[in-house]
Amino acid sequence: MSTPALELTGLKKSFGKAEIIRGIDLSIGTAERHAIIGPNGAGKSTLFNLITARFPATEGTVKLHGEDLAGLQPFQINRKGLSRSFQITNIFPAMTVFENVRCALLWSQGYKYSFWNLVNRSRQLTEGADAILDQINLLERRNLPAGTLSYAEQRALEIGITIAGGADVIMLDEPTAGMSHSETDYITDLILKVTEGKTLVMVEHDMGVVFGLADRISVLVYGEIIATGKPEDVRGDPKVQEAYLGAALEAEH
Amino acid sequence: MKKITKLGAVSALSLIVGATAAFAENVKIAFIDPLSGPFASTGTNGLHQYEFAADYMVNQNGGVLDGQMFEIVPFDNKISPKESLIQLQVAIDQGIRYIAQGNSSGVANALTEAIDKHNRRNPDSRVLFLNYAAVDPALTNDKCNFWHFRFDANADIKMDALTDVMAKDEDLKKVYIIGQDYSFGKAVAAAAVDMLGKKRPDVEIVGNELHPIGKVKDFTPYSRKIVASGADAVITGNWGADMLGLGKSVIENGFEGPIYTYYAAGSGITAAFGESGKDRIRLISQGGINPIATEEARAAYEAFEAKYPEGNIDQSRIFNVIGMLEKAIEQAGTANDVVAVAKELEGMEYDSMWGGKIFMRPQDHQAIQDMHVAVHTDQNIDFDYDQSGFGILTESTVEMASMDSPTTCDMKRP
Amino acid sequence: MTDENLTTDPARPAQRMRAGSLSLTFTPWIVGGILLVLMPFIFTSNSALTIMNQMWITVIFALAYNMLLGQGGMLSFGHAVYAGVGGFACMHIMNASDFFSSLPLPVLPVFGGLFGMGLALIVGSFSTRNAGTVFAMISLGVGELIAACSVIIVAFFGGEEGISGDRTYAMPFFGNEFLQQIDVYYLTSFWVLLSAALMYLWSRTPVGRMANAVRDNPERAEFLGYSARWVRFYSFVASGFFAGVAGGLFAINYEILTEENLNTTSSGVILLVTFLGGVGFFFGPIIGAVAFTLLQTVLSLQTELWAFYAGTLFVATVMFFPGGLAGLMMMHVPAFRLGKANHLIVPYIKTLIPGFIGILGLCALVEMTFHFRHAATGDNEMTLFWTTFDSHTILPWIIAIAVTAIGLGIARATAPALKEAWNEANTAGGAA
Amino acid sequence: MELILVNIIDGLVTGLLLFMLSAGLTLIFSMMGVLNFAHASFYMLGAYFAYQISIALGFWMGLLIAPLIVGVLGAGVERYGLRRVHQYGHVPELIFTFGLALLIEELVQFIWGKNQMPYSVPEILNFTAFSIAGNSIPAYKIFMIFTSVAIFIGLLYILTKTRVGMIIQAALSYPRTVEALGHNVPLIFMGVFGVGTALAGVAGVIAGPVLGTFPGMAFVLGSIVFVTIVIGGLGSLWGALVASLLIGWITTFAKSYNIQMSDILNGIGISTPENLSENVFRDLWTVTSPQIADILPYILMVLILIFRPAGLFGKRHS
Repeated sequence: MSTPALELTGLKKSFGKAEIIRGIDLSIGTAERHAIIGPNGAGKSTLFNLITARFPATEGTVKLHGEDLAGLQPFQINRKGLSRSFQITNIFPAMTVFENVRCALLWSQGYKYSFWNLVNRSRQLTEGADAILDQINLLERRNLPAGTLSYAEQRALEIGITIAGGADVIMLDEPTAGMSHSETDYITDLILKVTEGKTLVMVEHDMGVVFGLADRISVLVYGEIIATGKPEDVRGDPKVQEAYLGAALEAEH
Repeated sequence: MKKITKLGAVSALSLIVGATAAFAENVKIAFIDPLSGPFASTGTNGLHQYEFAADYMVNQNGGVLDGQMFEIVPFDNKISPKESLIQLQVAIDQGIRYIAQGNSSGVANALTEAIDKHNRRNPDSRVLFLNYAAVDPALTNDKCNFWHFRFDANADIKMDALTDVMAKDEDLKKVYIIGQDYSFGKAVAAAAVDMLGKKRPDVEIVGNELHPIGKVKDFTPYSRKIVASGADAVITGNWGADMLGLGKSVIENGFEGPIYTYYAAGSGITAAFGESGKDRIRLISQGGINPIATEEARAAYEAFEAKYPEGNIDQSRIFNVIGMLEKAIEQAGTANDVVAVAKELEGMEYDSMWGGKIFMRPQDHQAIQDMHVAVHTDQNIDFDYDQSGFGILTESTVEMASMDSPTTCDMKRP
Repeated sequence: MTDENLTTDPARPAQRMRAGSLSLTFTPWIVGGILLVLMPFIFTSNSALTIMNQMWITVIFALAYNMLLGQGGMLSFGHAVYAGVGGFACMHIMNASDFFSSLPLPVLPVFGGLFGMGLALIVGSFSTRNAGTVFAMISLGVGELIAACSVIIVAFFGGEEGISGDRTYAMPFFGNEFLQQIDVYYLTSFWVLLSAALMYLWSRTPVGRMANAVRDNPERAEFLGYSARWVRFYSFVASGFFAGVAGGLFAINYEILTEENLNTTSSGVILLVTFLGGVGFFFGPIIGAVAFTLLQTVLSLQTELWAFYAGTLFVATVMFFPGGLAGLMMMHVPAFRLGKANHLIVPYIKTLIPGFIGILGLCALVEMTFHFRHAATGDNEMTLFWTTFDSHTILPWIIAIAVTAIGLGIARATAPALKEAWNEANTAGGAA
Repeated sequence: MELILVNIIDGLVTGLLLFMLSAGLTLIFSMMGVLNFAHASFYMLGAYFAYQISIALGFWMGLLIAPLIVGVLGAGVERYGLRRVHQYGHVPELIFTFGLALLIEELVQFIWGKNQMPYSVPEILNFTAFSIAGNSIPAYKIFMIFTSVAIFIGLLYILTKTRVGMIIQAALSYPRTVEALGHNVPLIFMGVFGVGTALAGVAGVIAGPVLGTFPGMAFVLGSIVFVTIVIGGLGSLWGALVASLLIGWITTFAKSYNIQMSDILNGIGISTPENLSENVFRDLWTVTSPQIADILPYILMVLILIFRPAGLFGKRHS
């Protein structure tokens, strides 16, 4: 079997005495779309933050393509091909939509901290950013300040920024939170389109999105994964039914 | 966008530059000193004395030469060397040929060098520098030049006179020297150590230290050291708030001896010391105020008080500046040829209304004059400072102090 | 101008960004250059040249400062030390006669820049780890330390009297020894144009763009592969370089550097200048530098109270126009775009002119009060706006109060109309 | 030995005075996130108002009334100035207070002129309380110590034992929640700002007679107050107290003992270079502790910020 894109072993995190993540082992294969679900407070966002080194882990390892990420800063992890979005919209509101995407392209196109290149002069950058904008259907909003976009558009932009750098592992934190049905559909299609051939890890509450998108699902309850598997298997798992899904499914109908 | 801002600049610039042409017939003296900011009171008081002296001594008597009036043109340098140089340039452009400045040796240093360079580079618009209060010895030694004249005694001369008086005090055994941490404070300390050592080798210097200038909030720790050292007298070159803070703190914390100092009169300091400083503060000064030297001086002071009830004549040498400049212009027969005027100033002997003679030493352009040591008191005070009832009373006089003191000045004349 | 795509102020969102055609990109620089060349023909006096030199130096310094504040979101309370240290280094080079006599003077500011940059490298290595209060306080501490050192370490800083030199000992530059103010003016002008252009270009580079990104959202920037700390560090170092260039030009202009080039007052002033001009726009600090230099140098010739007016202006700017003067100007861009700016002219005249007169009246009252309180007894005459009168009689007071009341009253009465006109000019057509 | 005791008392006075300023500042900061640059200006206003009142009504009325006026002014500044600027963000707020500090200094000069005011210690306290080895301790200093300690205890009591204090403490950390519970948070802000500035006013009233009442008095003290609360940890009252005393003692002792850098360097085994006057580092060798006493707090602050950015008692990263 090939190296998994992302592999977590014995991951734990405590804040003071409270243990939020209690030992997680999870392996996500290349080009897999993996959803993490679970009730509120289960630690899904914390898990995301541990993987991307926003918080340091108390114990355990995170491996990206077999490489241990321990001790790396978020920006170093990003450079290794892992990119994430945030639960709360996290864009550069004062910059234009175009600039938001262009900033996301800079590192991957090798500009680093250079001060001898002019960003306007690079056709590659402009075209690259426009291509992304095209993908996320924001080309018409190109020159507006990102802060003036509608909520759904900002979420789309957030996804655009996340994928722009060409990372092959994409992590999305509740991409459809707070959206109407039509907006949700729009974002779901968008995610499907832009993560083609990439590894996707997402936290999501909306079961429609989850079952529509995910190849595999992990259920996180109280800092532990109680089940991992194909959507239909998870759906049928009695433990999951008991802990979470039943209630959620009931609520949906 | 730039265009708009620059247009704004254009109009504002033309305002100042345009307003400069008139009044060519007056002899204009640029007064470049702080008129705003923390040192503004000293500067403003100096300006009043200049304006008064020019009116009282020259203009009321029909001016100089064929009726040219002295006009004092104030420039606010905010005690900044940079601003001083800008204002110097503005003054020169206005056709002013005489620059008066006194507050801060740092500014004086900047000005004297700039004037030297300017006069070398622009022989058509040379100016003279009338330094009336900056006392860094270097200005008439290593950094001297032909254009600079100092009407105040320099720090060394003052210390020479001060130590002459101190040396006569038989009870003096231990002395504490404290000053601000910069060139002047260091010069005072060095001069005190040197001269006391020569005049009274038996006197022990029990402390010699510097504190940051203008930054000390509370002088108590320094006072403690002074008291603990058992000193009989304190010597300091402090001025402004540092003088007041040090003096008050030393007295408050149990020091009993005299404080010998340079600048502790007027500008609110006399009033603030009041009773607590009585007979304790002794300062070196020129010009007899109490008792007043001459009836002419009494009349002048009374006229000044009538005009500026809140002001003090605490820099009587300003009258000497005006008087000597007037005399030099009369003798040279011109106010525009500053080289001729400077040559008349060199070696001039002038009878001051504040008593004694002023001799402008030609080799370094340092004025030699009588120095007094005066005491802060409210007894026998005709002319008090700060309307406080307190003033300074002359106790002893050193005539023509440091007449033969050496100088390292290598004067280059044009 | 194409500068507007540099809009970085969160309070004033960006305007449309145009794909800058060459002619548009170069036009402001060419116009600026021509103006710089022409200025001395309009203002021939040396003092005007001196003041303009001071302006250009402040322009460079303020632009450098805005690389931190406006573009990088770093508030520094001690930026004068980088300019100062650059200047002191240049002064020492001037005094190293062997080396200096083989160096053309126009090159000297480069050394100032390098030394400013060197210091920024050292300080930046620990101060840029955090933005916000931590950065601000470190900058304050380091600023105070170095300023205090200036009187302690006499060997380098020359104590309170500073160090001086003579620029004319440099290698003649095409026969020019920079004896006259006009020569120095062109040298300074060359540098202001070059530095401004370089700083503008910097803002268009990847690291310059990321400085904006880090300012707005350091966390997101980290997840785009950029270390917020290093982005801040590079901005800081570059800012130190240009501050040092300003210091070098100061050395050439004044031929003396003193403690005041380093102290916290100078650091505070540059913050004032930059904010007054507007931190959100590239050209904001230019306006601020010009306006402030005029206030400081020209207004202080007219009134003792200049600092009072400057302070009032500053507080009013922060309270009512946080975008600064530049922000005020750029507010009008949408109206221009809509071709409706001309609708504003009449309401503006109706409100601003009475308002201006009212404010002048207020200033007159302030001046008269000040004169009444602080002038010498018997010295009752004062001159204001080219009229001389007696401040101790009632008539001038009545006139001043009346002018103030009427002026401000009319302004107040016409303000709603202006507001309406403003809304009208900015809404129609629906475009942003 | 006696001198050490004297220095401890002197340092205590300095430290407690600093504390009265920093206590208000740190409260204001922790509540609103505003580093109030004009804080020392309110201290100056306190001294000037008290001077003006003391002419007419005597020192004690000055002590009573002046802080009230300063507090009302402070509250006004919060209500009509800061609150307006608040919407633009923290940097404009900071810059606003910076400009306000300049403006207040100019205003004071406008009204009172540029000279030092003859504001002095009241007659009743103008005697020597006791002497230690020839060093007199003025009664006024004892009075200063008692006043500041009383204020500290009062403040601590209000903050920890009263309902108002509870609300304030809660509003420090969770302004939104407190607002949702029906408390008028803007009013609390205004009140805290007023009280903070009034405390600065008290400090001005009692420090004016000993440290001088002049337009530069705010500037002299201005940045050191920041240093204090940054060292103590932004928002921590105890931190402010500890840092104030620390600074008071460090500066007092550094000024009292002439320790030369060369002594220290020799002590750790580096010998003084020959031809010191030629040496590039000559100025470093001859530095004495009184010379650098007043910049020691800045050094301390920079070190603390590098190694412990939250300050001694601070909990959060700003």
